[in-house]
Amino acid sequence: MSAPVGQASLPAEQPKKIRLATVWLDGCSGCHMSLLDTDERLIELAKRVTVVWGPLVDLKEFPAEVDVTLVEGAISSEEDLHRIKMVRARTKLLVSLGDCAVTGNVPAMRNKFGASAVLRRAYLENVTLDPQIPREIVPTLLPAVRPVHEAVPVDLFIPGCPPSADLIFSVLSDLLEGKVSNPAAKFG
Amino acid sequence: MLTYLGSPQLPSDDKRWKIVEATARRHGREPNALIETLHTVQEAFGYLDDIALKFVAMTLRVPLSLVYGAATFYHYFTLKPKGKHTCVVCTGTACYIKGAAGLLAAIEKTYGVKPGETTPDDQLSVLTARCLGSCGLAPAVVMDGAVLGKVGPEQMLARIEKGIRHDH
Amino acid sequence: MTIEELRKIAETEREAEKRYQHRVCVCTAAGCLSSGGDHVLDAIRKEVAESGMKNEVLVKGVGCMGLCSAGPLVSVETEGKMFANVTPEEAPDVVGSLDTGAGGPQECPTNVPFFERQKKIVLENCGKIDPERIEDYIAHDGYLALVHTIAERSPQEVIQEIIRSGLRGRGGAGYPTGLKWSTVAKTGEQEKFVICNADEGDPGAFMDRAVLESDPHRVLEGMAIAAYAVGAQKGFLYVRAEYPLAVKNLKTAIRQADRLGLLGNSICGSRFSFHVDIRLGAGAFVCGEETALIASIEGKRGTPRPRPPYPAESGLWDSPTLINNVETFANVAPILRNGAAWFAGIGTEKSKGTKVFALAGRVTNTGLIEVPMGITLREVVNEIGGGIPDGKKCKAVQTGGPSGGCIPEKHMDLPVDYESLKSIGSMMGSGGMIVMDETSCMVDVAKYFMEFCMSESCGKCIPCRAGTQQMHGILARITAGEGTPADLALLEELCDLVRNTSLCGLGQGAPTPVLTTMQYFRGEYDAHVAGECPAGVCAGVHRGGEEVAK
Amino acid sequence: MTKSTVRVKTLTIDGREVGAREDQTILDVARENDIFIPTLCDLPGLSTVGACRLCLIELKGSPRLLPACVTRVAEGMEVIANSERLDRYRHGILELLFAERNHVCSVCVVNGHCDLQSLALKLGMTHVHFPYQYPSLPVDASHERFVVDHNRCILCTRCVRVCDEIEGAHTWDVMARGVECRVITDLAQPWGKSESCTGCGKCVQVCPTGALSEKGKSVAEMSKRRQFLPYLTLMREGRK
Repeated sequence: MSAPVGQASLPAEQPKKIRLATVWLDGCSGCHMSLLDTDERLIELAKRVTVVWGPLVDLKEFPAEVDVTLVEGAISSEEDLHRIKMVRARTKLLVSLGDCAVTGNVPAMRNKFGASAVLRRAYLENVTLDPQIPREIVPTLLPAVRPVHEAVPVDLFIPGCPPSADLIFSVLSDLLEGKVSNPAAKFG
Repeated sequence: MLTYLGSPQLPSDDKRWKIVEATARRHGREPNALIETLHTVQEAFGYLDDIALKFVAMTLRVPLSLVYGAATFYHYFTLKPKGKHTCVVCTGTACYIKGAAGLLAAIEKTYGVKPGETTPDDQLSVLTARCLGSCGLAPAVVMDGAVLGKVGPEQMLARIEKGIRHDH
Repeated sequence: MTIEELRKIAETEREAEKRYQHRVCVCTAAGCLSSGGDHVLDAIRKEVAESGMKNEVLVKGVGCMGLCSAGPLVSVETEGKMFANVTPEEAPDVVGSLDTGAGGPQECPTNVPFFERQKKIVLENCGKIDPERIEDYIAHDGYLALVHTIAERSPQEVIQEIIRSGLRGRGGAGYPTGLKWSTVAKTGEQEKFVICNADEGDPGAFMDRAVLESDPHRVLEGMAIAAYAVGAQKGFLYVRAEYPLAVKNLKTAIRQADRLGLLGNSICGSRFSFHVDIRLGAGAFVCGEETALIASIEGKRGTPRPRPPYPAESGLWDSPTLINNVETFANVAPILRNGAAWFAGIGTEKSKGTKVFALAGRVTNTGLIEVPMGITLREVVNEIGGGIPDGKKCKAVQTGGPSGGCIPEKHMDLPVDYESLKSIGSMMGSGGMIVMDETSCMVDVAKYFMEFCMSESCGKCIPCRAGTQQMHGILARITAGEGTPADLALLEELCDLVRNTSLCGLGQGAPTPVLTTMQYFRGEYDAHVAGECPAGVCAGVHRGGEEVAK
Repeated sequence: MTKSTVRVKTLTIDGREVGAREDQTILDVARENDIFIPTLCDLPGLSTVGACRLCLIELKGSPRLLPACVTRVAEGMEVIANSERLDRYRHGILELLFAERNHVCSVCVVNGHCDLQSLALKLGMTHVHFPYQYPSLPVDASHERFVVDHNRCILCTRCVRVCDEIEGAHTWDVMARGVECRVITDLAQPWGKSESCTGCGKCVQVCPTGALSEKGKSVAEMSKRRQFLPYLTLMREGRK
């Protein structure tokens, strides 16, 4: 189910910039906020990494040959599953960022009831005007929400809801130095 | 609260409570008689309801939660009344190797009940037994107390149907 | 009761039997009972009465004769004949055969390996005596050992004799019985208990049931001798409520022994008193574990507690308690009667005596057998068991129940003893022996046992409670055709975790069926992951590309 | 001068030589000497049950791992309380606990004050590699002051023991068996309907997780108050 940690390694030569991607699946974007909370240290990071994909990167397709991808959010829909498989295939080192990616967290609370019960509640029972379950354009929900490592092998885990900016920065700094170590961090 | 001391009143004038009390008395109303007394209740009433559990708790001076915990720990005890007929499918190893799962599937398909359940019309309860000790007759089924050995799904279903129809 | 009085009862009983020209025994133990043994008994009794032979023919309801697959069985002791699959309608044929020497119903040859390869100590009276009559037991040397012991031996001498015999616990783990007794004896002068563990819970095992139903006094005698040896005054028989016939026969036996002064106060006029009570189990496999069994007798949830302290030091109501299982106690009287050297002469170096097995599954002769330790599995399956029916091949033999393992065909020449079975990852267990042929899927078998352990887990400790659930989930995925190679690694990891960290034997043993099937039938696991169930058992997994319907 | 009747034993834990009274457990001694052994079901002042298996240690000469909370010290014992193997098992057990029910730290009342959560942090658990089971479990808020959320219960039975041993009410116990186990009040009725509950709240305070909590507390607002327990136990001993 899970991959042995630390299998992947980063290129050692310094001059070349690390190709970093961030992915936002089923989560609240709080982990991305926390990444932005690294504030002025972002400038330092920017000297050493190229952000090749992310919520604010205007590209049509997830690029090939990404060094590090941070994944926020759990796997909730068919689309999430499709995307994470594609991301995994194009990424050397995949990082689960935050509790939703690591444990399923809040999105996975629906597993107790099942997807259809939750859809019924949200779109039929609690709606007064034209109640209907949306079926077009929006991706189909999976029967159960799963953490990322239950769908694809994950190399590194950063728990927290959200993980603190300091923690994210220290993990990224370690990675830039070629070190892969699972950080001690609390869930929640 | 002296009213709680001494032995509690019988829940009703149903004579079966006297049998229950006799078991408790025979064991000196000691807490360790809990399981023996629950056996007597189940034998007399067929199942254990809240009234019975409370009575046993008070009689033997065993906390309510402990009585409930024990009653639900042991699978021999049931807290729900059984149907008019019971069909026990043995799921011992020998019976499993020889097709007990197929028998259960056939029952579920025909009557829509899984082990431990009773049909909505209260006609049939389906149970499983860990081992009836009749491994020589595997797979074995007990329909209303009668053992059917080396039985196939059709034969078993016919016997169940016969048992249920017999009443009507 | 003196030795003379006991001998007199035996003599009178034997004389009474001798007066009959013919003795017909009908098996009414659970196995034959479920195929109508009681009706056969009634029919034969009626036939004898109607043909005016009441004074020539003795008709006895007896216990298990062993060959359950051919039941109901009727044996004519006086002529050494046995009839198989007897129906009530055949009663006249049985009775007719007595005087005329006519053929009678389908005869069951007794000069075959099934009977000849066995060695009966524990089962020596089973199928011969009427379990509801103490006199019949006494006529077969019953209670001789107890009366002699009380009159002539010190408790220390009894323990020494048991130690010298090499008897080991028949409940599964094989702890030396004499050593256990001496630990309890050494705890000094205080209240002590003797418990007989008759909560036979392994699916596919019915050895204890047969002994309790067919020869209950033997167990009581063993318990009384043990109580004398360790200094206990009170005993409990913890029997499954699912064994109503055993409970009934035991109750009768206790009453009879009480009446004759073989149990109760001042047994045989000595200072030794021993009272036995029955406690009913209520359907919890874990209560076979000593400390859980004790909790259950105390009227609580049957959850085990960590050992030490062992029950021998602190058991029932914190008093020193000796717990042995039915078969262990059943061996005691013959050992004291015949001597430790006699017993130690049977079996192998480290495993003495015999072992009773419930032989079942894909084998021609199913039933109850007793064999000397050291016999090979192949002899048991092919000779006693008569091989595999329908021209199929033997694939594995499962011993030790849910805590035991699946032994592959290639290890069938292994001798049956505690150490050998352990050396290949299985265990002796209490005596279930299930034969499997090529139509059995080993992954499915592993799932079956895991389902058993999961629903029998008491829930107290986490590894057993949640670990068995996880393992069952993985096995269910694999047998549903959704398994991955990573699942197999996870399964192995869980086996290691649950085996080493669980509180009691249930959890510690739960991974064994998985571990042995993974060790010996790894190919089947790999095949399932690749989408094929070689035995064609698992629905959802393809066989040779075609969907196999369950 | 009176001669002390309690004998002293010498043993080693993780290579360190330590002295102990003969009536102490390995866990007692380890705690006195600041040697870390993880626990969850154990709580000083309550009886020990050896159920959570986190305190398993290796003992030289013993083929089995032993729970430190119930194993008494003996002369010359060589205890290994921390090793790669024990670490692996402790991780495994902890992960089984997290996967068994629905622990969602981020929305839990005791976030930041939870024994289970802090142990995961202390042992460096970064994720659960066993599949989550997601059972469907109820929340009972029928009591006027307290809530029981079975999604967060780890069945350590601290509540059962404190209610029985200290309060003397035995309102709590465990029903069913295996994965079906659940803590119950009286005949598994809603807590608010319990006749025997005195409302003392000791169960809430000893609960290691957010399974038992006070009403009106939001995420991370509930912390547990346990100083009464050693106090009550001590005072009881004084009365004996």
